[in-house]
Amino acid sequence: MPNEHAMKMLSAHKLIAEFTYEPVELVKGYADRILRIDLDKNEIKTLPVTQQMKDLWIGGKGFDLWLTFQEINKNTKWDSNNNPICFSPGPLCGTATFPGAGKTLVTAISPLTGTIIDSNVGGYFGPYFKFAGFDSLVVVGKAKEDVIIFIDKTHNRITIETAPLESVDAHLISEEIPEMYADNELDKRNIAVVSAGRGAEHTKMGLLNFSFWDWRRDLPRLKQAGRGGIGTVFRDKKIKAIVARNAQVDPSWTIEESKTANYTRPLEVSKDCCSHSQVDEITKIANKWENNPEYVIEMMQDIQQRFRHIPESAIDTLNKITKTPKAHLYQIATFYKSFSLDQKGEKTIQVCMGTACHVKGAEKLLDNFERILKVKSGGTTVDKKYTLEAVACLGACSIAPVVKIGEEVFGNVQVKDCEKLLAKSEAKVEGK
Amino acid sequence: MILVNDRDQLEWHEGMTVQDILDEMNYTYSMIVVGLNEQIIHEVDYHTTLVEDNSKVTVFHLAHGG
Amino acid sequence: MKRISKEDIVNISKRQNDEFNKYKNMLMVCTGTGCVSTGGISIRDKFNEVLKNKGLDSENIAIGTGCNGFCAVGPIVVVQPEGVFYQRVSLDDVEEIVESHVKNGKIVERLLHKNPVSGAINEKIDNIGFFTKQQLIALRNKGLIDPENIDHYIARDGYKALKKVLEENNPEKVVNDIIASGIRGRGGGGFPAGVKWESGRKAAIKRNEEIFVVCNADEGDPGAYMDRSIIETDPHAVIEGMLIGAYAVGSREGYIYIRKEYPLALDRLNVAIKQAREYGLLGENILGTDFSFDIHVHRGAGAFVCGESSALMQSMSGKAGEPRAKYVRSVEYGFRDKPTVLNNVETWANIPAIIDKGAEWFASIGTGDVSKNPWGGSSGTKVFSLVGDITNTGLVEVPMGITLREIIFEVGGGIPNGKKFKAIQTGGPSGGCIPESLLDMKVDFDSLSEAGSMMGSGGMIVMDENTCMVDIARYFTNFLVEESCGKCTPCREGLYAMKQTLDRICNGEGKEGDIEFLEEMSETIIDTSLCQLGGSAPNPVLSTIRYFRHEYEQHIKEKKCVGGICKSLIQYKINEEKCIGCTACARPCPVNAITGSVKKLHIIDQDICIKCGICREACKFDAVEVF
Amino acid sequence: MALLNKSKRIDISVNGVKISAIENSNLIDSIKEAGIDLPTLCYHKDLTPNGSCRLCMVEVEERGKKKLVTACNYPVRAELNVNTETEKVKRHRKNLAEMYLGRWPNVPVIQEIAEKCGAVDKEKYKSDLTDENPKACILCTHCVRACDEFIQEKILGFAGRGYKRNVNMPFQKVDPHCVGCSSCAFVCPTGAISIDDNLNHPVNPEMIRDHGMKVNAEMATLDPYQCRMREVGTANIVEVMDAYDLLPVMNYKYGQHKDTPKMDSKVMKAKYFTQGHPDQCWHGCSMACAKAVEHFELKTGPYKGDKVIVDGPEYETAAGGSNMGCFDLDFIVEYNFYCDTYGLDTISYATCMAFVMECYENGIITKEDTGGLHLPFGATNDALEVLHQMARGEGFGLEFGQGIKYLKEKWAKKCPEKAQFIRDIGMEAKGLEYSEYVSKESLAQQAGYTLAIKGPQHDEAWLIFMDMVNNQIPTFEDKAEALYYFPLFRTWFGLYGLCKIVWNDVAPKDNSMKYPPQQAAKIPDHVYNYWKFVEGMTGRELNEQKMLDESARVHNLQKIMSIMLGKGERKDDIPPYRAMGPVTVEEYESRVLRYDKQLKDNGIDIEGKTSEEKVQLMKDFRYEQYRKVTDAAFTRRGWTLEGVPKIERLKELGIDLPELVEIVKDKQ
Repeated sequence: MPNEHAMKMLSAHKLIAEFTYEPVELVKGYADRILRIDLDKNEIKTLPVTQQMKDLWIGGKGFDLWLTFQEINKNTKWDSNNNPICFSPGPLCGTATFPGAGKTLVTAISPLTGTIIDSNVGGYFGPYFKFAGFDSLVVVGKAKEDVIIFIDKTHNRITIETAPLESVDAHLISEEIPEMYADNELDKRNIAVVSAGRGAEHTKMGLLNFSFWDWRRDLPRLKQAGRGGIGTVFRDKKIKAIVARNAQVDPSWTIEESKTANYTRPLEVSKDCCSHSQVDEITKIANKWENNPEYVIEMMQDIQQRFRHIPESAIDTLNKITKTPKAHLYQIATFYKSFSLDQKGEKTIQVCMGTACHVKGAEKLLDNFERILKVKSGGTTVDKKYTLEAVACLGACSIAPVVKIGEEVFGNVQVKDCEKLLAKSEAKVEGK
Repeated sequence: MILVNDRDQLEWHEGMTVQDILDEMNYTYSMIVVGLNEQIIHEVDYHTTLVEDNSKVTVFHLAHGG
Repeated sequence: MKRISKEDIVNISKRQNDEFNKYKNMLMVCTGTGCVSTGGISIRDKFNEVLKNKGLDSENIAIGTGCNGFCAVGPIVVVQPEGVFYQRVSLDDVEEIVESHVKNGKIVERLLHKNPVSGAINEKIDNIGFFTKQQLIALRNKGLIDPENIDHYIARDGYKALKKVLEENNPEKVVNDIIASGIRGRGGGGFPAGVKWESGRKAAIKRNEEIFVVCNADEGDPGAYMDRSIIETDPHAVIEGMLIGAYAVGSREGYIYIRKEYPLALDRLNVAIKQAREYGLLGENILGTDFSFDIHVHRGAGAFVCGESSALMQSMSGKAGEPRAKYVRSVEYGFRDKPTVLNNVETWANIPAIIDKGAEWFASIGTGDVSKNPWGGSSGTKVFSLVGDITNTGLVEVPMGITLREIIFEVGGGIPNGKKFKAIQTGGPSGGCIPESLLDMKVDFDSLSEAGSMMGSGGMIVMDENTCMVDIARYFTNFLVEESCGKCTPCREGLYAMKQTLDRICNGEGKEGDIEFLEEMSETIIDTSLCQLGGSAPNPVLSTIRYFRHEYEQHIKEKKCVGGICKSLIQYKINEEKCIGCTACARPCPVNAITGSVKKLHIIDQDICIKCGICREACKFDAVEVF
Repeated sequence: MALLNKSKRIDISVNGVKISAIENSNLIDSIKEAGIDLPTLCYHKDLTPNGSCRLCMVEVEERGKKKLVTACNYPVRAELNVNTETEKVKRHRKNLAEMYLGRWPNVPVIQEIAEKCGAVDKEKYKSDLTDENPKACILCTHCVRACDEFIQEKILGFAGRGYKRNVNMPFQKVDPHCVGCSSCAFVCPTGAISIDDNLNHPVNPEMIRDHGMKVNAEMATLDPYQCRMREVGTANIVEVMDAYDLLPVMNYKYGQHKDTPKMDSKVMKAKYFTQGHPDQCWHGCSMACAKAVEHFELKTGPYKGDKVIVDGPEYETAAGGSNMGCFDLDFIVEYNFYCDTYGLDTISYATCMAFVMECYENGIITKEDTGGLHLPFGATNDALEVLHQMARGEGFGLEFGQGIKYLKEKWAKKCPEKAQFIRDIGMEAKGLEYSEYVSKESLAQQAGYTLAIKGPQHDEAWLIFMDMVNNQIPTFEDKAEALYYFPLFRTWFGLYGLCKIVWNDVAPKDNSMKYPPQQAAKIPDHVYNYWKFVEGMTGRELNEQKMLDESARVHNLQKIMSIMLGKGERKDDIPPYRAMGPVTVEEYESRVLRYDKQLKDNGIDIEGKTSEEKVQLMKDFRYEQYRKVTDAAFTRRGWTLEGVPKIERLKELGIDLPELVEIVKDKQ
């Protein structure tokens, strides 16, 4: 799926180290496992989490400091090989039912202060890394050349790969990597990137950007672990990016089936749904209305006209272009009578059921058409040629009862005329 | 004389309201708790609650920084 | 076409009228939706073709006009300036009309209108019963101009009122004039338009916010099509009305929300807007002043509820048409939460005439006294769509205060096929059925409401004796159950229960207490519904109960449907005297329920018969009767 | 709706009871206040009233006219006479309840309402739509409104019209963008929605959700009246800091500036930040304060002309702008973007640039030192050029990137006569540039900054309002207590993966009325929520003492490691004077009344003294104050006066591990 620019970058990668791990279920917010990566020896291994560690240091900054304490000595400087960068999401991190529970605590010995700097940061890397089955990540040593560390929960695999071609600047690499690794557009939101930037290479003020994919804007967003120069240490270790990929488990959401749910559900998904040509045409229709969200109903009328129904790709495409929520578009598609989720026949036979037509016996006309076409009002003939509809008032009440076939209006229609009208419109179809 | 937060002093004048005190002290922050002689005043009543002379006013700002 | 100035309006009017006067005969061919469906456009083209072939096209011309209103006798051709009215003109009559009338000045008798009651032949349009009682304000240009030619409109004093307003340069005065005219909303609510403009104007100034002007052309009422006809006949009247309204309230942006089911009206509206923009009557610096205003069109997508103002504004914002509580009025927080003045097509079409001829003139027409209080009466005229069991079906514009009897029997030409009048339904799904006993009631906002009905948009459905009032109540309830937006409980659940009850009664399963249950339910639905759709939905049921309670009791107790409509309660039988055995009824019967040999009495097998009515329609001798 | 303190009160009577209602408030609030329990179904106290079930209809007499209105969304705008128990109102309630009973006979919440309204007959409104399911969806719209107002995702919606109306996600499939925040399940009165909880496998998911939802509800209802986090994020305090003379202007010289209105949050909302867009930086956050500027065209640098999305500006970045004397938001957004993508800390960059600019304006450095760049305060373009040089690693940018501590020493050697001035105005401590608050009038905040172990970053303590404005901590002991409590409280969030902003940038509606001011400042309800969050996740019960101890263990560990690295000494905890008081005469005179008074109040004779002499007197006085507060703070923390954790404190905390004791034992 990646475009060729991303494909070129990916193929330039050389695998330096690989480590497959046993997936582990988190228990009460802990995985009881630390991931340690040594870039000097290109060695990836896990460390245990003792109960004492959890009791005394809880997680987050506590784990970072304690893990750092095991790695350094009094002479360790910010650019020493054994200056570890530690990432700890924390036991409550990743919860979606409590606001603001997605933070990760990052530490390292700072090039500015020469002592430990700790920085709290949002973005999706922390939770995704944690749900891969780790409480903390410790990175020591320095790579020979620019590398990417890829923690991939979907394959339970961690790799260190050389990454010569990727950009260093955060807003570019945070887009290149999802483009490179995602299976499809939707999958991009499952990939989070930690990156620094060219400024972090030459100064002591470097920071780390934690990305997340903003699916509404089709762009990566960046949250910063800003203070104290951790980005400088990151680039000094020649790390271009650390990537976490999550097997985003769709939340198992269910609602009790309503008795009227079957009225608002397509009976069968049309075959050419979501094809590229369909999406292009829908995009053109949206552009015709200047992508203005106030005209989504007019857009959907053109879509209904063209495809004779509102396909799923119409809802997705209009949502992407006009920013109107899909739920609102779906309500429109099932609220207004001129839209249908199932494909209508080539021609629509509308029997007017306005008051004047009703008084002039429109109901008998409708029954008659139902008998001829062998389809209930609102239904479409098997050969998809006709859809029979009862509509409220076509505004030609003086020539009631009125029947409209396609675009043509017929007045003072009697039951015996039904066959004739059908035959006439049939002839017109062949005639063209 | 009105004492604000046990420190600043303001001239009292006839018809002085809690809102006048806030304006004079330039306390524009939205997250504040206002006490008038140990009684908490609801936000809607700032500009209708009259303050007698020699009252003690506490204006607590609930901010703890970004 | 270049942008025009105030003076150009006078020049264009003069130039176009000179051109009109150049013609000896102008054949005005009706091309409203009704007449288009019966070939109006091809008739117009054939006239011009024949005139050309006969070399008469320099002094005569055929022009396609909007709807004349008398659709029952379409296609209509009116030869101006004499006003000779030809009806039911077919393509074959074109040669004859040109040859005899245009060329030789001899009127073609057979195509003239015959008064259904008196049998008199009327040559001129003005003395046909259908037209004599009418007074045209909203439809002032019907049959006289080509709706797709702005110059025609200008020739008929078009944009003169706008010019006057811009020259007087006093928006407040315009608002006061509209208040003084006493014009009340033609959409059905009957809210004084001037008062609405005033509160919108004030809200916009007070909050220093932009204000929108909206034309409600959703016309969801079944049986009503005057808005369509006004737009198809005279779109510029609506545009000029909105321009004047916008100037009065200080708006720069206007919207027209038009129904999906009106494609011809939409095309003509777009043509009119395009022409108005080319003339600079829409857009920046109109007629050289600093007043700028433009109109955008939104197309409805099939939802009756979108006729309700707050639902309409939701729909115009690209959302589902769900009304919101009216505790905050849309003149203060309407479209995009900004002040919004919304009026109906017919209201806007009246505005230029009010400004042109003055508020006093308008207030003098109709009933009551609006000088002191705009609610004090119903001034001006109202366009009604007279349809159903009536001879002269069509659009009639009559002054307020005319009686129902005059409309039905003098203008409408009475009930066809010798049937007896039973009831007339006004106000669409929010209205009610009015019995024969109240036919002498004056038609205006307040009297109709007192009678338990409503002015509504102006639909008037006449029903003869072959109508079942319970079925009519069920028809409207079914319609409303389909069209309710479903947001609030009384309307969603209440109407559904009402439909079920009426279905039971019509299927012969009515039981004691059903009527009381309907009344109890109706009170709750009216009092507690969120919007006026629900708030007026029970009116058809309540008014039929009020005036035709006996029919309900018949359906429940005797399982009888005197109107001959409710299928489970009626039987089709063939009358021995009248049946001559021609087998015309047997052949089309879909279930072969009719047996009998040629020339012998035919019998309908009651077990098989599905009461579809095809046999009754096929029989030329009225032998098939309903009991 | 207008801000609360702008609207007035209106007297209304509810069933004869006098109630003083707030103008434009919903009538139901006053009816509840009168102690009347109206039957409601679609009303939810934390959601915008929907007025769809109609059960709350009451009779209202206003301006002489009687009418029936729904209490939940009727705005009180004039004197009202309300009657909730008229015959007609009771009759409608019964009918409406029967309609519900007919459609959903077995749903408990409907049976309750029916009982309350005297509705008994289940058959009356029975139809083919009747749903026997006790957990049926009763179309009360809570879930749809919660998905919109609690979490702004707008995933759930209605489908169908009229009786076909039902609630679902589009095409009745689980929308992949549902973040699983379970707000919909929380507000559903019938249990129609079920969602299983997240991947952390907590001990008690409901406990976590129920307390999280309280904050979501507060954000949905109170944010517009409080910090407007959803509109402008942390930038909401730009104009507040300016109003309280705390906004860093021109290298912390001043606390406010006449141009601040050009860059405050109102402008950001009007012209920069996209509004109405859910900007959370992790799933389920109702605060969603990570605002963004979209389609921003860059005017300088390698990406000039690109239309990019910029994360921020947040408060710190905006205040960095004023600190550099640059009040142009286009510049602030651009330097925000380039700092992010270059991987540079906007705070270090801005505070360092402010220092460079002041040195440049005082002639300490000239164009020779800056590689030809002209860098007085407000030099937006040249400041951006330095940023691009930092990325390219060349020119003055390279040197600038080493930070204030490096530049301070270098330029002090270059102009020894101004060395003290340079050290006074260089806003760094322990090598880290100060974050963007003016601490010079708050002794507690001065200590808060420089006693922070990692360096002057305010996330350990933000005591300015408590100290300078509220005057809550006048004595040294008060300050010491605050310098003990807040560093532990605020860093506690960093142990668990929580964001501190959600703790106190929104507060419960009754917070200020329920607790005495001292307590209300800590927002106790929110702290309790977090204890329940920890208990819901781990099963461990928490209280304030346990919370502080957890934080104190890590705090002391960090201090010990700092000592090990030769950094944690007291001499490193001394602020540059610009952080403590007026360095220049110009600054002194800008607040001369306050300074003269403080000296006189503390018995220092300033009669006939020149401004220079008064500056020096103030300097000595404030450093003495600082020494005293440091002593008190270290003692309260259980540290030696050199700031070394005492061994018995480590024992107390249970972290007297040999490898830790080893580092501190001979520094006691």
